[in-house]
Amino acid sequence: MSIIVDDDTRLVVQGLTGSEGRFHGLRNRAYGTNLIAGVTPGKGGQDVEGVPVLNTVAEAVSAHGANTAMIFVPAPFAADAVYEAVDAGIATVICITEGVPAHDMLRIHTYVHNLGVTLIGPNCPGALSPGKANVGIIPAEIFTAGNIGLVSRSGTLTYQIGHELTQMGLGNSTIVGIGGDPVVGSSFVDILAKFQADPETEYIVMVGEIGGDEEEKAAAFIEAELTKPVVAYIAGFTAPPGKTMGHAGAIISGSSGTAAAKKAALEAKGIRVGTTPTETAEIVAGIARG
Amino acid sequence: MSIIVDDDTRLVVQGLTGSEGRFHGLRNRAYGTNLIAGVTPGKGGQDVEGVPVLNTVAEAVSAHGANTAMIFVPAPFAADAVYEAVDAGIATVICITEGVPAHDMLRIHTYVHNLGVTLIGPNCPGALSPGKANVGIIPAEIFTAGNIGLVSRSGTLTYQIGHELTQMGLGNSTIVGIGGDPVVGSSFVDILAKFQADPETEYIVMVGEIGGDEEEKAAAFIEAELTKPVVAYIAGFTAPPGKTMGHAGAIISGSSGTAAAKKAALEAKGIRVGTTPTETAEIVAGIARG
Amino acid sequence: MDLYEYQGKELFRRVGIPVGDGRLATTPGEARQAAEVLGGPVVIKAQVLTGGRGKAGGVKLARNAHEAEEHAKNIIGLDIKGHVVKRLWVEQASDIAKEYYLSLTFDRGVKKPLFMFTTQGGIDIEQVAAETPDALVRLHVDPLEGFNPWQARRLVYGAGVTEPSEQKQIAKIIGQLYDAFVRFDAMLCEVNPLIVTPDGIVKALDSKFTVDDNALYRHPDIAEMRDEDAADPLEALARAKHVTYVKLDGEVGVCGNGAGLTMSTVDVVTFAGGRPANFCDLGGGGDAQGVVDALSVITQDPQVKAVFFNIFGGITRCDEVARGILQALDEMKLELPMVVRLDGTNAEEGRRILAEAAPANLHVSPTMLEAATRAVELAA
Amino acid sequence: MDLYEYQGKELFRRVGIPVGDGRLATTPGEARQAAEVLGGPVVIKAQVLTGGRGKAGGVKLARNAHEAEEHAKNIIGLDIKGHVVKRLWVEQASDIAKEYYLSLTFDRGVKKPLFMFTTQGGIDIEQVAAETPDALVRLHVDPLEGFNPWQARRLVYGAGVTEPSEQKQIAKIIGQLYDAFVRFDAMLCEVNPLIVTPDGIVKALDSKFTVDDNALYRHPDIAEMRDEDAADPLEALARAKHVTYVKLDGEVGVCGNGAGLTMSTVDVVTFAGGRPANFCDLGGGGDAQGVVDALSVITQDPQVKAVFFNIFGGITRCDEVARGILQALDEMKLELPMVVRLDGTNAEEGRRILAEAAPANLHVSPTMLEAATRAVELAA
Repeated sequence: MSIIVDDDTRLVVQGLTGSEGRFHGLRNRAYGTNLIAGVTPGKGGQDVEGVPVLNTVAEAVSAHGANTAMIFVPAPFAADAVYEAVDAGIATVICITEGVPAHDMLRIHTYVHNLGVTLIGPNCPGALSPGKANVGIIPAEIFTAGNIGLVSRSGTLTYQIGHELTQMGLGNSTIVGIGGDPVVGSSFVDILAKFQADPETEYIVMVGEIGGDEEEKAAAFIEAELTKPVVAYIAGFTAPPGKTMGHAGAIISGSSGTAAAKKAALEAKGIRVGTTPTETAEIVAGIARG
Repeated sequence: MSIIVDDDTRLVVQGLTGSEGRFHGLRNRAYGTNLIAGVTPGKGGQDVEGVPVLNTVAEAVSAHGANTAMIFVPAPFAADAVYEAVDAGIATVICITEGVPAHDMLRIHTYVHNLGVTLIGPNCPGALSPGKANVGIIPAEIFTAGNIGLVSRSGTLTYQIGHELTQMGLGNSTIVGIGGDPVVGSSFVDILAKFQADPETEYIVMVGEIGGDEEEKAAAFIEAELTKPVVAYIAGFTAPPGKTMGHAGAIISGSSGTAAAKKAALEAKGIRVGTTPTETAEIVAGIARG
Repeated sequence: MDLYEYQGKELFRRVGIPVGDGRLATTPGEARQAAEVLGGPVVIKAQVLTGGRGKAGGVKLARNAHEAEEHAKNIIGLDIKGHVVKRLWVEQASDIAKEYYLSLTFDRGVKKPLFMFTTQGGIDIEQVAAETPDALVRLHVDPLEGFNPWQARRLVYGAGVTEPSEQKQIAKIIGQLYDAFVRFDAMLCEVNPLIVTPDGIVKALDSKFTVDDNALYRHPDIAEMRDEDAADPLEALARAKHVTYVKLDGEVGVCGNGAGLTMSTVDVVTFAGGRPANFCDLGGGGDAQGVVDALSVITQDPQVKAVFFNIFGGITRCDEVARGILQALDEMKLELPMVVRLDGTNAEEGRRILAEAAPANLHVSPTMLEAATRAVELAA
Repeated sequence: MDLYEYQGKELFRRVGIPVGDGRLATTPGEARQAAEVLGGPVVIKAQVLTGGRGKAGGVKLARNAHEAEEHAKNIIGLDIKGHVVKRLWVEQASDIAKEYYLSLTFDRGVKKPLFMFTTQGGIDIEQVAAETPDALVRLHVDPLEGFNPWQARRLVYGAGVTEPSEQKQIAKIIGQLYDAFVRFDAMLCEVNPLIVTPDGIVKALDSKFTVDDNALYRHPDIAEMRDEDAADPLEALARAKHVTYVKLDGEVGVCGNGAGLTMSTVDVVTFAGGRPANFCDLGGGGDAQGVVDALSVITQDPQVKAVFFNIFGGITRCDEVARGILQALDEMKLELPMVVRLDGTNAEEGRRILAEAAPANLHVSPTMLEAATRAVELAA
């Protein structure tokens, strides 16, 4: 097992004919992901290197058995694409698109939550279960299969930490980038719960950053629900308040959302927090090696 | 036990200061229902024969522990009242108001269904658990406590059948009028499931009428899920198509929604259907007496 | 409340759905003038709240204003399934290359709006559904999600529309139709046919539009569209008196309290061998004046030979109903035989009141079944 | 995107929220003219995208046009927390009987809009929340349910507004504020104070309005409200070059790819004893030209003494970044010391390219930590 994506993933890419959708869709296929179709309205009947292109997600579900959708359409059309996937019966939706309006996500968050659909993103690198499936833009070659679940609000920072783990000979069950927007489909808590339930995951690394209170909520959830060891890292200790640090969600508002507060909240629940990516990986390695 | 209303019911009446709300609210209290508050915006601080009137349902919940709301406000304000009750944390909402726009109910139906709230009505007589609580306009004196669950789309027809059962010495666990509008909060299937789970209910009478396909769905559900005997009655065998028979929902559209089709659907699943209220009561009596 | 074609098209126009230019006419002269103003060939269309007007001769093409007037003469006054034509819609004639079907209805079963779309338009949709179900694309909309463009794509691609310009125009119309459905509290919005002209323009050639009666309070402009003259005169009278009344075709007048009980009463009269003359529901209240009003409507039907009052008092008090019956007998000098069955709240008192007055034509029966049998006998 | 008070009030006005009549002025003369047109006493308010302008002398009451001009002279050019006043809002003075507070924000934790309302307005809301939390009514809105009148009642009654006319006016404004929030894709709509005049009229005396940058594409009119001059000049330059750049206050220029890694790099520079000069994120792509643009922004900051490039290649290719760095060094004749750390996609190739060119001021380090330490040393 692993979480979110695995050997059972049957992937449809919404926006497969766009340059990014094509590049990453085919890259995911090359990794071994079962890419079964693409959707681009008006281009039904074409194909992308043998992958059939359809007009609707419904067709990908009914005729091709798609169960996972990856969204690469431009931001103004991303909400529509999420609704289309969810209403077609797709149970796992991974939205890579960045720049999705926050109000669109407010409504979508409530909508998918009510239906029990797993939405990852938007503005996220996707999910990778090494050796099984990669859905998104995570460079799979950095990672190896193993027993560490990795969840992060950031893309490249995840690669940095994953790389350091790999250098230490440690592997991952699944790597999940939940995205850096103010409202994303899955929170740390959602993913931690999945890792807890996944027999292949034995340790968990959580990579947070400034803004919001997801890390604080995760701290409480970890204490209450998780039996597996968790190590955390938080980026943005030196970020000034009121400035958006690249991610729309990475902003300190007033006194809330600081890295120091998040670190304190985690440590108060007995969760170790690394100061740098390197130190974080070292802590994990120490625990994993007993 | 019984369903929907019982000794644990703590009732708040939205619109208690209106003439109907006052009349029936006090009548329910006189029956023994635990009426703990009324809500009329702007009249907070007043009282109705000792029942405190509040400005918001939230106050009835937080300060008085209300768990059930009955709505008597005029139709243009009914949707707002339902949302207020549900969002205040009320788990059982009984909307007596008639004339609620169907589009309001479309949205509300989806909304309450997602939250797992029990909504009865609108345009319904409410629910009565004889000897325990009465929430609505059902004349309680017709009924006695017993082991027959009664669910109906109609008010007076329910009284008629209940009266006939009472004449035969049979009593009811709970009587539920789900309402005669095209979209109501609880369907036959919802209430049948509750009766099935209620240890006090041993037999079930379902009183349907023309329009929609709730009786057909109930037939399938009864066959699949119910172990308790069900007897049905359908009103409107001689109704012409295209005419609304009093209830907004009681209309035959084209060839769908006829009483004959409903009777056939029920009988196909082995459910006995009485031809008149009297015959229906007689069938129930026959079964109940073994 | 059902709207005429021209009224539905007015609502379509408000949300941007393309419709042909036209004028309303109630006389042949107005039809001629309308044709003159519109110019070119026009179609004269009978405005009736029923289907099948084409087959009944209610739709005619006129090449010029003179022909428009001649056709109007023939169509006005035409009886189409019991509806007499009083209004005409004169519209610029459209060349038709393709006929599609688009509707948005209220699916009570699923409790969601339901889109239906097919390229096999112009004919009865139930026929399409029965004969070529695959050609009919059905799609429910989550009312909290509302309309999103994918829904339009699913319909357009699902039905096999291949021309990109058509796809685009129809997708837009689908969104506009949802807008109309929500904005005007519709129970049904149907466009049949949705046409494509030879030069590729998509527009609504007909409209069927039903608005929720319960929501008319927020649409006073639509409420005013109601044509009181189109209804059965007795039903119009009943509406004016706030009585719920449906005309049926028999001899036993039926009056009950509550829709379910009244329907059941109509059934029981039939099972007893009689033919009900009407469905008349006193409703939840039922004070004496309500009873008088109901009787005044029921007895205006010359077919009625006997009246059956079936009352189960809940909120309704039987003594009040009894008083109303006596008051009506007195005021209207009714001599028709009447059978009364009272049960529930204050039934004893009600029966006592009737027994004391004891009019010769009034019969009290103890049960619903006995009362029905008696009423049928008296009407025979 | 934060809006000025007068811009936020324009949006309030569009949804019907009552605001005072006013005019924009950028010179003392315009302030005088505005006061003349408005008549009577006016308030001259500095338009700055920060709080505390009142205490800083940025808000003055003028009894007449002459005073308006004099006040304007003093306020224009005022430095309020680093924001230099260039625009004034001249508004008819309002008599104030009561000051309330109303806001609608985006609660990221709950992922729902959050209303906050208190009768203790006019002061900092965080202070109210801390000192008298019971006086602050908080209410989340389900975004699929949307606004319903009960929400307004809950706020108004919950906060203890007792005057019926006030209750009614405020309830209406609450609904209008929700309308503005959704219609204009706001992240924050704040009215502080929401005043009641001595004759009982409720209106918004100030506005704080933040619009979602990601949604500006659907609000071109709001996007045009952006005051490019108000931003830090380097940040404005960065925006023009589509580089994500935040000015900090140190000597080590930081450039990374991806927000998280760049934030982490800034942290690591600090932990290594240095002071970062900026946060600069190349973003997901990072082609050679992007690197040149980023360096052109970073190096315009005269405080920068060294630059640290921390790249973990994913989509970004390290060879492309290396080429960009060499191109920038060449084009801009940069002599600042630069430390580069490359890992991930094509890192080896990137390091090879840099090693071959081997500019004297360029240092390649194998790990993030070592690179940070080196950059701090070089900037010292």
